[in-house]
Amino acid sequence: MIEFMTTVLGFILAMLALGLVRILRGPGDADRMMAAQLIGTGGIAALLLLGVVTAVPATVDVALTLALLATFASIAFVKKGRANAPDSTEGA
Amino acid sequence: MSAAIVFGLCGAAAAGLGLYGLIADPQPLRKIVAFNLLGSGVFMVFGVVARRGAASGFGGDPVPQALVITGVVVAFSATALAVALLLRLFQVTGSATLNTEEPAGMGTDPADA
Amino acid sequence: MSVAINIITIVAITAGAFFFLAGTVGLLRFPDTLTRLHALTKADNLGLGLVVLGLLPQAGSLRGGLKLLCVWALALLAGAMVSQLIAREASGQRGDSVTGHDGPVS
Amino acid sequence: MTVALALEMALAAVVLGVATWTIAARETFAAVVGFVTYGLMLALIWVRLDAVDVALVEAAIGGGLGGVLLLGAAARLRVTETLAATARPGATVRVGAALLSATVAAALATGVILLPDPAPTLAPAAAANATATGLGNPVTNVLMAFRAMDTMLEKVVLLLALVGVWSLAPDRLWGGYPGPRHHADPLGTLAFLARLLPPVGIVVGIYVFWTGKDHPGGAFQGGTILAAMWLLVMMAGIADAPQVSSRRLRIVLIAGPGIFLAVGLAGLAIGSAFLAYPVAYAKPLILGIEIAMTLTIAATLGLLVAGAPERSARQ
Repeated sequence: MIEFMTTVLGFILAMLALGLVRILRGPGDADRMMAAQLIGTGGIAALLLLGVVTAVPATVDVALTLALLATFASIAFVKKGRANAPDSTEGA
Repeated sequence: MSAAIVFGLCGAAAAGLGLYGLIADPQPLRKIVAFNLLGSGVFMVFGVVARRGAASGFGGDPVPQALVITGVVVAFSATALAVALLLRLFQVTGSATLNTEEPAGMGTDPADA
Repeated sequence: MSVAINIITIVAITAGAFFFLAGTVGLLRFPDTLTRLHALTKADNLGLGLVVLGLLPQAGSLRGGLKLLCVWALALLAGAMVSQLIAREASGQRGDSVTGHDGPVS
Repeated sequence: MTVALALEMALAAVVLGVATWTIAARETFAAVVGFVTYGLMLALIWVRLDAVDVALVEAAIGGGLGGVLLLGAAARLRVTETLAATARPGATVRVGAALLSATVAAALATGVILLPDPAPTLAPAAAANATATGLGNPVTNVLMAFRAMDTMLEKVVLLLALVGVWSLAPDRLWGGYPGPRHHADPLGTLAFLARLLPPVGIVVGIYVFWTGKDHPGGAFQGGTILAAMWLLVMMAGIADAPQVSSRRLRIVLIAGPGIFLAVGLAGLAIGSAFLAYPVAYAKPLILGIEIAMTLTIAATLGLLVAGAPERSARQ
């Protein structure tokens, strides 16, 4: 079972590496944020599997933190779009 | 044991990359990111030292781990201060370069507008 | 009994990995931003969900299982919201406009 | 074992790939997105290194607050990017920088390979003295008892950084509200998320803090999660950041280091040394300090990300 999970973990890592290509290529910021979002979710899955593989149950807490905070970058991205809008009430 | 070595080498490489970016990149924000990269590489080397010190039923030596946590906190506060400085520089001069030959808008304060 | 449980784990996690594959391939190969987003949400919801489902029998304790479910629920909630926000951003709409279909969808 | 080693090498390769992208990317925004994913991947490495406490910090800072801080700055500075890109240093500087970085990396790598075997460790000492505090998490023991001075000074550094950020406000705006006022549709998706997520996040934050006495977690990790929830509420425009001159805010900001210092001085008066806890009360004292510190950390980190005052107090 451990071997199986390690293999799946490696597979998900490979998927994350492929997702990085989208960050590389863009073309838009939205595409890059989406890739980051996928890498966040994949990272959560990888952490959960890693917790079982390395027999460290507290890893679930790291996954929980990541699930809660991984979206913050995307939220900051959306707010930034707002700051550049002409009808915006904020910005420098 | 070899696992620790792999991540140690990874940390060394990340520190090198960060140092290069810190020197070679002209944009201050990129320098800040590169500085964080440099720091994280050093922290990784610390993590390897901690991992190798596993004993007494602990997965790693808790002292370097605690030092890394303290280090991350301090690095974050330094980053926040640097970003705030940069944003203020941008507000005052309208640009964000460290190039001193650019007096545009000096003395006035567009932030007050 | 444990064989059956292990088979459930293997099937669910393999299916989850498949959805990560599908999501990644979609993210790379689909022609424009919104279709890529469509692919991404499959990996977000089903990929992680199936991995969590597969890990549940291995959780060992009720507490561990509940935490796993919490991780999935949080990722689902935040992922759904953020996908919507990114989609608005990408389609050029301002995210704040009050449209008919706005609001709690999930 | 070979499967595990292959996995570790793959993980290291992916992390290095992201790191290279962060440095090589043309656009700053793209580089910062790369850095956020780098933080996420780093959490995996820390778990693999059996340092779950550090993994929690990395997930909360690298993946969460750091991303918000840097992405926000990248968006606001975007107009300056084309101008700054022309100031690229010459080939000599870049080759020199590459040589220097390669040397430093090689020196670090040599150091890693030549680490003494068996490795020196303080783990047995930490294990032997764990009974004195009654806490089961060795990292919390080190942070709160064995090297409590470091932790106290680190909180002072956080506070000084915040004072530094505030001092960047123009005179006219001193004591005003930090950062821009965020507006969002009160019925929109972001506001909905900002109403739904914080109650869950606050529970998770308190849980991470509380579990830190015996399992990985602690005041800093919990405080960071609380800070993120506060920022979410601010970014959604549901609540404004407090005025920098607010007295209540300032009491919260100094509560952590203040109580820490008071307990430390009491240790000097009653016990044997500065920051020496009486063994019978060690656990409640440490928990009391940690509760105050969690609140202080949440407030400080939230305000550090919110930035310098940009709106006057009268507004």
